[in-house]
Amino acid sequence: MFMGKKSSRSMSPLQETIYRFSQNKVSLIGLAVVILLLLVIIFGEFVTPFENGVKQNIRIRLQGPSAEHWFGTDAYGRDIFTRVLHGTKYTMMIAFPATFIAEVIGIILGACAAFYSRWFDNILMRVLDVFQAIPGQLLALAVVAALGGSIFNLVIAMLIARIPASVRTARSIMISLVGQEYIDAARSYGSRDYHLIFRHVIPNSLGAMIVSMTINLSAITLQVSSMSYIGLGVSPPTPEWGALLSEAREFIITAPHMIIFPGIAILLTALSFNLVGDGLRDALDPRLRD
Amino acid sequence: MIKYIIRRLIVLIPIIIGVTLVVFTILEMTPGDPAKMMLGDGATLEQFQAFNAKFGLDKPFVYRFFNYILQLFTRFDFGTSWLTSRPVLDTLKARVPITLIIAVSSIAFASIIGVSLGVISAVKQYSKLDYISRLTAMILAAVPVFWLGMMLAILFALKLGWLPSSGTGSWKHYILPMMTLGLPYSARILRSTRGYMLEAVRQDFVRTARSKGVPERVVIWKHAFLNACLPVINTIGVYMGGLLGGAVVTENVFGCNGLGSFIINSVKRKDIPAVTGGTVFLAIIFALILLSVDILYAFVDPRIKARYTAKGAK
Amino acid sequence: MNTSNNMLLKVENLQVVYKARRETVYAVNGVSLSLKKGETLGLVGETGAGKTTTAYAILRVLPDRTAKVVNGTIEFEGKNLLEVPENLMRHGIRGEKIAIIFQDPMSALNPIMKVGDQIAEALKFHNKEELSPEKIEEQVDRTLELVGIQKERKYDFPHQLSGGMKQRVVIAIALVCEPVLIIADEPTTALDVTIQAQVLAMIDELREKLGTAMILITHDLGIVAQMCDNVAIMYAGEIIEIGSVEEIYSGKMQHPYTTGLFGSLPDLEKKTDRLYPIEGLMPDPTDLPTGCKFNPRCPRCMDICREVQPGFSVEGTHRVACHLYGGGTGRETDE
Amino acid sequence: MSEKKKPILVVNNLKKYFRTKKGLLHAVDDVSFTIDEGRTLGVVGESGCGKSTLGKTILRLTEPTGGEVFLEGEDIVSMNEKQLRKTRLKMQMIFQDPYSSIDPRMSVAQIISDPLKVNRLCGSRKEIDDRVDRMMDVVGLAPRLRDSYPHELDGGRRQRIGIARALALDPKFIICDEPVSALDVSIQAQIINILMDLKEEKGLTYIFITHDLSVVKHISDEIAVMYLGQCVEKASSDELFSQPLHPYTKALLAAIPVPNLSKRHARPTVIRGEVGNPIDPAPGCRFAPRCDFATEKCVGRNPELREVANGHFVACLLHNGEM
Repeated sequence: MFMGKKSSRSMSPLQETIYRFSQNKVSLIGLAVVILLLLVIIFGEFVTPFENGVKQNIRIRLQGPSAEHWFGTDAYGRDIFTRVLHGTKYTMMIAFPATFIAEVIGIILGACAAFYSRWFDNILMRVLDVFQAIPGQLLALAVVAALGGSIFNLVIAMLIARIPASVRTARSIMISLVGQEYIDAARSYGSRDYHLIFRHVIPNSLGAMIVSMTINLSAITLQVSSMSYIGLGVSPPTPEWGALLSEAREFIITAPHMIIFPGIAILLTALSFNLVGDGLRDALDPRLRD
Repeated sequence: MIKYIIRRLIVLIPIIIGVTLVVFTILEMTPGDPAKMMLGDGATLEQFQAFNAKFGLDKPFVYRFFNYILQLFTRFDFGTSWLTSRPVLDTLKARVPITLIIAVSSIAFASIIGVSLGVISAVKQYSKLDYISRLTAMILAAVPVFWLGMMLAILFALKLGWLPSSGTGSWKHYILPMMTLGLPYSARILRSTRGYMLEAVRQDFVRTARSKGVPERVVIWKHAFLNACLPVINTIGVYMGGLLGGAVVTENVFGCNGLGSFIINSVKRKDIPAVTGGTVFLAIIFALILLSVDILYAFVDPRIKARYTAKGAK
Repeated sequence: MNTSNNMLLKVENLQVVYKARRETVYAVNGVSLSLKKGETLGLVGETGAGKTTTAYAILRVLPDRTAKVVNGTIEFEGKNLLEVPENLMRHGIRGEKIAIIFQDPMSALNPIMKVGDQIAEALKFHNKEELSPEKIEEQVDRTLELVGIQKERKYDFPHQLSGGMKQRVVIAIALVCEPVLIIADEPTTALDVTIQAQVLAMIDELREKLGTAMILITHDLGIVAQMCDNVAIMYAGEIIEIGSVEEIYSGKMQHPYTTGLFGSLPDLEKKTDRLYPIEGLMPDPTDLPTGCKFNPRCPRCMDICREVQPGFSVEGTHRVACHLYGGGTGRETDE
Repeated sequence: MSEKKKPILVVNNLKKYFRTKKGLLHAVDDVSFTIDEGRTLGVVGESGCGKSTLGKTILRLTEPTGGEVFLEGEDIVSMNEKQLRKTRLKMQMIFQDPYSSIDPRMSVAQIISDPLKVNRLCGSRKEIDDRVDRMMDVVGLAPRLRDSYPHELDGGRRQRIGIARALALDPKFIICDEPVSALDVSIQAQIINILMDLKEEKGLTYIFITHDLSVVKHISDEIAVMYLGQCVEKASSDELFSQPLHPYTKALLAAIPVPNLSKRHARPTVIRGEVGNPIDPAPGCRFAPRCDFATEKCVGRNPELREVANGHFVACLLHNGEM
């Protein structure tokens, strides 16, 4: 049961995780979609030039899906497929940096809280309590209200909205790691604090942090689009998904295709981040599976 | 227990002050002169000065902040709207019930569906039902709330004509917002309930119950579920924050004049006191909900109750 | 061992496997043992020997998705438990006739239920004599006092009790229906040595008073010497030696594994310079060696041991599965 | 053994209190002892008696509340970080849980070489590799396991890694904190043999912390019995087992189940009650509530640990002439 495999080569925990992840078909699909999205950002221009999504043609306005316009056209006769495709980068441009920075800040503050416990941890927790008393969506709204709805400001808004959760997650992971006996052991043979942090705590926390990152990516995707939808994020005519839906509102009866496709794009993106996250969590800790 | 509640209420005070500080600071960064924004360029210098004096804008930030806190705690005053010059609280009073109805009904909806399906899904792990409900939950958890709202509106209001698609006239108006907000959270609750249940059924004391010859139904509900309840309640409490945020958007979709649409409109019109008041008020509601979750927790778990009473005695 | 009139439990050739995704764990590989009324059998072995799996199989509380009994019979009071339908198992046997004491009192009790209710629960579901609620309460009080806890403490929750008291409650749960057989799965491993002594003394006393038979699962040869009439030593899912305590502890016709177990223990009475442990490790239960399962670690391993699984050599009630004592009929190995 | 009586470790009035919600927990309360070079001091006691905290406090893995610890004449308690790191080269620890005490993300070779790397002790890679190979050989780990990861190994092998890691710095003094209590009997005996061989070969000094009396008797020269944070009796191993004086020691000894039939069904004298916890303890003998010989004199004043025979110390009024 706890005996090692008799495989000729031993696998490091990282290799083992990758192996287990690769055995999980559903998560692989999620990963494939995420990779596809990244490819779309890079090569989207070759699939359908951005120009198609900008040029207006009143004669073909509000047409349903056809061979020429896969997702139909909008109120100005613009090709929705092109707009959705190029919309990918706005979501990603906000979600990736915001998540990454939030995670890094989480790791730094979490490590500090775990190591220089008591007073730093106490202060951190009180500050987190305050931030978490405001629903994230509202916090983001307030930031956008103050700064305005540019992409850069949205990154900041998402950061402020997500940091409390990231820090809290990182903190609990780090504290449980610092409680492990191997940290005591490392200290007993002369490791300095930075040894402990960089050789033991951070490498051991990365798996869980990446899982929390994918969850954040999914949450931010949803949040950014809803901000744009209510008119407080990226605003039309920029083809951000939420903004597309905001434009589509008045045509809810006459042209439902304008609503369906951007919505599916958001759904698929959020879903695949979640799938990757779930797959990673299972791969990191196989006990959770059954 | 009462002592504990009072103590928790006292702890709320610094949190409310902190929340106010955060909101105040963020909104302070708004560029431009508020008086100019509100009165337009055509107003006279006297009008500007009168506006600034009336809303205390001629005073420094720190003074305004402490004044706000003082007014908030002594007179329950959430400031005065720049636009209407009426107390923000008056508007809040009219709008908060709508938001509360939406939030409470959707969390109830989400909990009932999520918890019951979660338990069944865990007990019948790897069955068809488990598979289907997990798949549905997976998708629902990734659906953007406002989009789901639009889709539901298309289906139930526009195509089938069963329910009104906007407004707040009758109970029927609340069904679509409830489903819109509730469905994604029922999915999340299902997922965590299932997880905690799977953990619970593997506990030693569940095996003890089985070895006593207790019927499986009792083992699942009385032993496993009641124990899994604790983390589930906690999760639901945490989701309340997201749900209140989601209510803001949902109100926008269905044109309900609740707290959410008030905040959004105020943001768009740069009515800073209204935004501050609305946000702080929502944070207070959220904090009270979390407090009640904690108290509920104590009722389910004797260990936690014991901790509170022991502390209270000291 | 054949006087069947007071025979209580007879396990024959029990085999249990766990099926994981790609592996099959051979947990119990043909265990046979028997127990008379009022007798105590010690089931001794190290981690992974299959002791607990055997016990769970008898009570049929194995995890049903992964574990499977592939062969064998478990005869209890004349019925084969493996064929009894689940509802009869629950109504007539589990908790009523056969009860189990689990290892870890910290996790074996439901943390949000009063201990009195947990004790009463079994009584309520096995209420053949249609006891009134008051009578059930009385029985709970009596059982609590039996295990040395004041009856007022039945209103306590588990977290209000100390470790030793929790284990007493676990024992009370097992005793409350007055079962004829108790399976005690390492009942004192989680306890401190002075508390262990208290609990063991109490179990011994109660068992004698109530005439209950007991299977005591343990890894501690000291506890066995103190508590048991018969001993079965398990290794890699098999019983490799079984007999009365006197026979096993005499050291005559001893299985090399048993010798190794005794050699691993420091002697309290005389100063020993070195211990004589068994070298090597437990075999991988998904890939057991052919022949005698102990052969890779055995200091007296012979050629035949690697190929042929030894049968039992019998001397009185003492049976040893080892080629050294050659008498047994060699079984061809399964693999 | 007694010809070279050179104390390597002197502990004076060591105290470690923890602040808890219920009050001040006296985990280690005024413990003093001396260990001579090449000897083994066994520390026994039940859970919660502070024996593990004692080990960690000596190494300053938790800061002591009071007292002094001298390793070869240098006071560890008053050292700064840098001095402490230097001193720890001489003094290592083997931990109880072979699962949580080694970093799961490091390979066997990395774990064993980590002490050398963080202290920058070996210059070349080759030197480090050689040392790792030697250490693995010493503790009986097959060379093919060099690049294995802990999750592939069983408890016994993991504990060997822990020992190899402690030995990597070539310390003089090792604190063994229940190194075998998580292991099966046969594996436990293997590990004990390794530890005893090492002591012989390298002239190591051990503090051996355990709850298992038969193990402690086997491995120790001297034994200290702890109860609720205090040392209640200390004597040479043979003396303690043949002439136990403190009622608690007697009870502990009586409670061991002996693996032979001589004491069969002779019900041992069982002491009543359970171990409490030393939160804000009142002065007085902490064992008194469970002691059959306790009188009112036992309450109100801590019994001193006094030498009653050559090298035999006991903290009980029954034996220091006051009763």
